[in-house]
Amino acid sequence: MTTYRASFYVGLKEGVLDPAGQATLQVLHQMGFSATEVRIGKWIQVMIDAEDVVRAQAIAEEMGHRILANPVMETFDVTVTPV
Amino acid sequence: MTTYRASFYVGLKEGVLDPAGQATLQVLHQMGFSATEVRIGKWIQVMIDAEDVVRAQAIAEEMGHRILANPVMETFDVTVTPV
Amino acid sequence: MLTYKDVGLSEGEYQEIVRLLARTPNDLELGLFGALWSEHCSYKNSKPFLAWLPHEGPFVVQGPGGNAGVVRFNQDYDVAFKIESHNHPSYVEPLQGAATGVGGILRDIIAMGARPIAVADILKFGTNQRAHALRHGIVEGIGAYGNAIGIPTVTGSVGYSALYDANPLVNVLAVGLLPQSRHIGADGAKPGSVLLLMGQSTGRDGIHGASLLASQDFGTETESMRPTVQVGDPFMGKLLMEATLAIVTEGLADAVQDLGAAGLTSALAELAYASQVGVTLDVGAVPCRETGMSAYDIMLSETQERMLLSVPKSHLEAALRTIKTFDLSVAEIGRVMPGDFLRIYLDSNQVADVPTQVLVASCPRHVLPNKFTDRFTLPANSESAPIPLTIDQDLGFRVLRHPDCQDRSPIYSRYDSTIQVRTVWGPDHDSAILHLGEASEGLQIAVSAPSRWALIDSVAGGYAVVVDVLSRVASQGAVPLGLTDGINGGNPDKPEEYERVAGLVWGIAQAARDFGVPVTGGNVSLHNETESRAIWPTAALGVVARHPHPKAPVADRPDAKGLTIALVNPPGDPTLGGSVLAEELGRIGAYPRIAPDVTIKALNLMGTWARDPDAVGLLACRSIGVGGLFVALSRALMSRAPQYGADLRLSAEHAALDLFNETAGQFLVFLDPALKNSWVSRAQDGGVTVKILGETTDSPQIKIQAGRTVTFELHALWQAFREGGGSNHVG
Amino acid sequence: MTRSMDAQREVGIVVFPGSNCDQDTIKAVRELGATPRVLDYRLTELPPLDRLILPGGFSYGDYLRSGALAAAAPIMDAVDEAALLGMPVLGICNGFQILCERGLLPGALLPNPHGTFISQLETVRVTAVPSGFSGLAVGDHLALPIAHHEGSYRIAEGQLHALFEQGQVFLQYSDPDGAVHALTNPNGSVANIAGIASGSVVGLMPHPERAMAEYLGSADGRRFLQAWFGQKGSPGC
Ligand SMILES: Nc1ncnc2c1ncn2[C@@H]1O[C@H](COP(=O)(O)OP(=O)(O)O)[C@@H](O)[C@H]1O
Ligand SMILES: [Mg+2]
Repeated sequence: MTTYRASFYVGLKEGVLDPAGQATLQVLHQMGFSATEVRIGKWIQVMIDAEDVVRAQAIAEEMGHRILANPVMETFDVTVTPV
Repeated sequence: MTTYRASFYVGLKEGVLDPAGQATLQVLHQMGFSATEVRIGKWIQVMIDAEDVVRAQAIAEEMGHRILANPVMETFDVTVTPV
Repeated sequence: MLTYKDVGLSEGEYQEIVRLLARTPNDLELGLFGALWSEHCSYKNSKPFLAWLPHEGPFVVQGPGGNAGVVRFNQDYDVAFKIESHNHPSYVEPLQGAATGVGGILRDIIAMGARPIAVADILKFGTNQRAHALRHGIVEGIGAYGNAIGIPTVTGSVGYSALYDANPLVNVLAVGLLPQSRHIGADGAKPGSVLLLMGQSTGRDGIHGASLLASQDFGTETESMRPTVQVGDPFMGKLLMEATLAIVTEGLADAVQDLGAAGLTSALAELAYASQVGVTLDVGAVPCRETGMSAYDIMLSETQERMLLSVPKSHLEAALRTIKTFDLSVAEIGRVMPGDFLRIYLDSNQVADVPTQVLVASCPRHVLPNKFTDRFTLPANSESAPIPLTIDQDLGFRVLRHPDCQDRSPIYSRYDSTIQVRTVWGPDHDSAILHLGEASEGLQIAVSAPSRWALIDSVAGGYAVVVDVLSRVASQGAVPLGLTDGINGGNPDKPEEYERVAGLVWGIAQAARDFGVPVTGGNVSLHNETESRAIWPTAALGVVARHPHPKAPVADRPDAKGLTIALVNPPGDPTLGGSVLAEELGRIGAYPRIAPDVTIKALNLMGTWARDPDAVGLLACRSIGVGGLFVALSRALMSRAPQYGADLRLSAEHAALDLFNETAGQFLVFLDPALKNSWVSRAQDGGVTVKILGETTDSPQIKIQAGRTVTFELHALWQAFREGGGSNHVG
Repeated sequence: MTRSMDAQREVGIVVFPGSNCDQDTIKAVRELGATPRVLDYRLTELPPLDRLILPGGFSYGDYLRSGALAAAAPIMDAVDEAALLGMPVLGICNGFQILCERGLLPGALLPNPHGTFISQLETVRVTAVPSGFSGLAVGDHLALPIAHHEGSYRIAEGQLHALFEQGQVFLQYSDPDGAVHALTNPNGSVANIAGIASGSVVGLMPHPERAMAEYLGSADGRRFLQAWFGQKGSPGC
C-alpha cells in the first residue's frame, strides 16, 4: 500500500454562470488590474491509500464523479502522485 | 500583448482546521472510500494580458497577495501559462 | 428544421398555430410557441379549474393576471404577494433550483413596484437517501438566495412522503410592501417607449426550462434534454431590486416585467399583450455572455436576474443614469409600437413576426366534460382510518416523532428570519407576525400545505387547507386580506390525476367563497411525476392578514398554572381520516369534509376574541392542524426547560379521536379560569361549542385521564420532537 | 426615542454593493438620536463625521471570501485613515469580516464548521469593555441575534493569548447566564470569540441593530449601541 495525493481541480462547466468570478473580476478592475476573465473553482486534495498509481487514479476518478464534483454543473480533472 | 492564464491554488495554511474537508472525508468514508485526509481549497483562473510571462507572473502574484488569498489563514501558488 | 415535438407541442397544437398564423411558423417562431404554449406558461390544463377561484374582495387591488396579487393594507400601503413553484429545477439541481426559485418570485414582487419584506418556503421531501441530499441542497439554496439578498424567511412548512422522493416540492411565497404611489405593472407600456433589458448578460442557461422541464414528466429520456443549469446570483439580484425600485419610485418607466420562465419570449409577449401594444426586438442588441448565441437561444434563455423596462423616451437618459449608479449593465433592445405583434430583428432582418394575442392567449385549453364538477359534491369513498380504542404513550410519541410533526429548527435556523427588523414572530411560531414601523397594525403571514389531507378526497383536502391558514389568522384576531395558492399535481393528461388536482382547486374555491377571502394569485405545477409515480396532490396556501396588535401577539404558550384549557369547535363526529396517526396505523382514510356553517362561526368568534384578548381572558391560543390537539398542546408546553404542564380529562372511548383528529377550524385555548363560564356561554350564544379539557399545572408533564391515566413527560416529548427518529422514517 | 445624546453626532454608514443591513442600521442610529450619513463605497474622502459603521450583509455577494472584495473598495483608504486618527469604527457581521480582511482588526472569519448559515438569538458575554464604551461592564451579557455563514473567528497561531492580554476580545458567546463554554459556541470561533476591538475599531458578528425592542426578542442591541455611542444607557429606554 502506498499513499497517494489526489489533487482535484473542479470547475464550472463552460457556459455556466460564475457570479463569484464576475464579482471578483469587477473588483480586480477597480483595483487597477487588467484581467479579462475570472473563474472560481475548487482545489481538493485527498490522501488515498492504494496498491499502485493505476488503482489510486481509478479510486480518485470515482470520488470525483460520485461526490467531489456536481455533474450537473461542474467538471473536474484529477492528478494522482505518490507522497 | 499576450493573454496568459494564471491558475491560483489557494489553500488553508497548515494547521488551520478545515471543517469542510473533514466533513467531506466523513462522507467519503460513509460511501466506502478509504481516504485519510481531505483539504479543500480554491482554484482560481484569471486571464491576464501582459507583455511577457515574467510580467504576467508578477501581476498574478500581486493579485494573490492583495486579494485572492487571505494572508492570515491561506497560502497560494500561482502558475502562469500563455493561451 | 424543428418539429413541434422538439419544442414540446402536440400535433393538434401545431395545426392550430398554422391555422391562426395562416402559414407555417419558422423555427424561431415555433420555439416561441413551444415556450408560451407550454403548460407552465399557458396554464392550458389548469385555466378551466382556476376559473372557479373567487378573486373579488374588499381589499383586492390587483387579482390574478399581474406578476403578483395586490391587496390594500392601510391608507398608505398595499401588499403584493404570490406563491411560485420551482419543483423540477430543484430536483435537477437542488441548490441552484431552489435559489433561483426564491429569486424568481422576488422579481415578480419587485416588478409590481413592491419592496419584498418576507419570504415563506413550503417544502415537500421524500424519505430515501437521495431525498436527504435533495433536502440539504434545497434548504441551502433557499437560504443562499434569501439571506444574501436580505429578505427574511419568516415562516414555512415542511412535509415528507416517499411519494416526493423523485419530485420534491419547492413552493415559495414572497410578500412585498407597496406604497400606493408606486404602482406599476406590465400593462402600462406606451407606443414610443424604449425597451431596456437590465441586469445579467444572457447565456444559454435553462433553455427549454418552461416548455420541457416544467411541463413534462420526468423520465430517463428527459435526462439528455437538460439545459445548462441556471445559477442564481443574489448579489446581482439585490442590485437589480434596488435599481428597479429606484426607477419606479422616480416614475421613469411606464411598465416593468421580470424575466422568468421562457425568458425574453415570455416577458416581451406578456408586456405587449397586457399593454395592448406591439413590440419590436433587436436580438443583436441583447448583451450575451457567450459567443455564437442564436436568436433562438437568446429568446428562450432563462438567465436569471434580468428585468425588462419600458421607458418613455423623455425619461431614457435619467433611467440610464439611475441604472448606472447600481453598476448594472443595461441595453436598449427594442421599441413599443401601436399594434399587436412581437417582431424580432437580427441585423435589421426580420426573423419572427407573430401576433401576441395568438402567442399569449390562443393556446387550446383543456375542455372539461359536461357535469365534470358533479363528482366533487360527494365525499370520496374510502375505508376509514382505524381508531385505537385506548390511548397510550406509544401513540403520542409516534405522532410527535413523525417527520411531519418534528422540530423544524434545523431547517429554519439556516434562514435569516430577522433581517429588516420587522419580525415579531418568526419561524418558531406557526405563523409570522411583522410590525411595520410606524403603522399600528402589522402583517401576519401564514402558510399551510398538509399533504395527507388531499390524498383520498382532494376536495376535502383543498377546503381544509384554506380553513387551516384562516384559523391561524383567526387565532390572532387578524383580518385576512387575500389568499395565494400553489397547486402541485401529477400528469394532467391522466384523467385521474387531472380530477384530483381539479378537486383540490374546487375545494379551495369553495372554502375561499364560504369564508369570503379572495384568491389573488398563485401557481400551478403539474407533471410532478417520475417514472409514472405521481405525488400526492398538494396545495400550498398562503394568506396575508392585517394584525391588530403586532407588538403584542396573542401568546401561543401558556405562562401560568391553573389556566383553563379548552377546545373551541371540536367536530361533532371526529374521524382520524387523513391524519398522521391514521398513517402510522397503516390506513390513511379520507379526510373529513368540514362543516362550513359552524366553522365560519367558530373562526369569526375566535377572531373577535383574539382581537381584544384581555377583555375575554384569552391568555394563549393555537389553531389545530397536522398532528391534532396532541401536537398543538405539546408544542404549547414543550421547551428545553418546561415550566408548565397540563391535566386533561377526556372520555375513555373518544380520547384517541379527540387527541389526534386533524379537522381544521379547531382551537386550543388557555383561559383565565375566572372567565371560563362566560366563555362557554358566549360561545353557545354564538352557536359554537367550547369543550373544557382541563387546566395547566406547574409540573412539566401532560397528564391525560381517559379511563386510565397516561402521563407524558415534557422533556421526553421535547426530545422526541427535536430528534424524531421513528424507525420507519427519515432519521 | 432617546434624546439623551448629542443629536449632532454624525454617523457615516458605508454602503457597499450588496450590503443589506444598511437600512436597519440607519434606523437604529436614528432611533438613538444620531444622524446617519450614507457613504457610497466609491468615495475616496469622508465628509466630516464623528463615527463610522460598516453594516452587515453580503457585500459583493460574499463572493471569493466574505468581506474580501469590499475590503478592496475605494473608500477603504479613507476608513484606514479615520481609524488611524482614532475615529470610532464599528463593523457588524459583514462589516466585521471586512475590517478583518482589511487588516484593521486581527484574525479572520472562516465558514461555520457545519458548513451552513446559522440564524438564531445568542447570548454574548462582555469580556472586556473597549475604549470609548460606557454603560457596559465586564460580565454583562446581552441577547443578540446572529445570522451568518462565515462567523468562525480564527487567529494565526500563537496570537490568541495576546488578544486576551490586551483586552481585545470583548465579546464571547455564552450560555443565557453568561457562562462561556464549548457547548455555547455556535460557529466554531476560537475561544467563543464574537467580537474583537483594536483601539477605536471594533467588530462583532451579532446584529445589535436587530435587537432594539423587547417585542423583537431583545432590546440588548439598543443597549450595546448606546454603549458604543458612549451614552450611559439607562436600561429599558
Ligand atoms: N420550510 C420552512 N421554512 C421556514 N420555517 C418553517 C419551515 N417549515 C416550518 N417552518 C416553521 O416551523 C413551524 C412548524 O412547521 P410545520 O410543522 O411544518 O408547520 P405547521 O405550522 O403547519 O405545523 C411552521 O409553522 C413555521 O413557522
Ligand atoms: Mg412574473
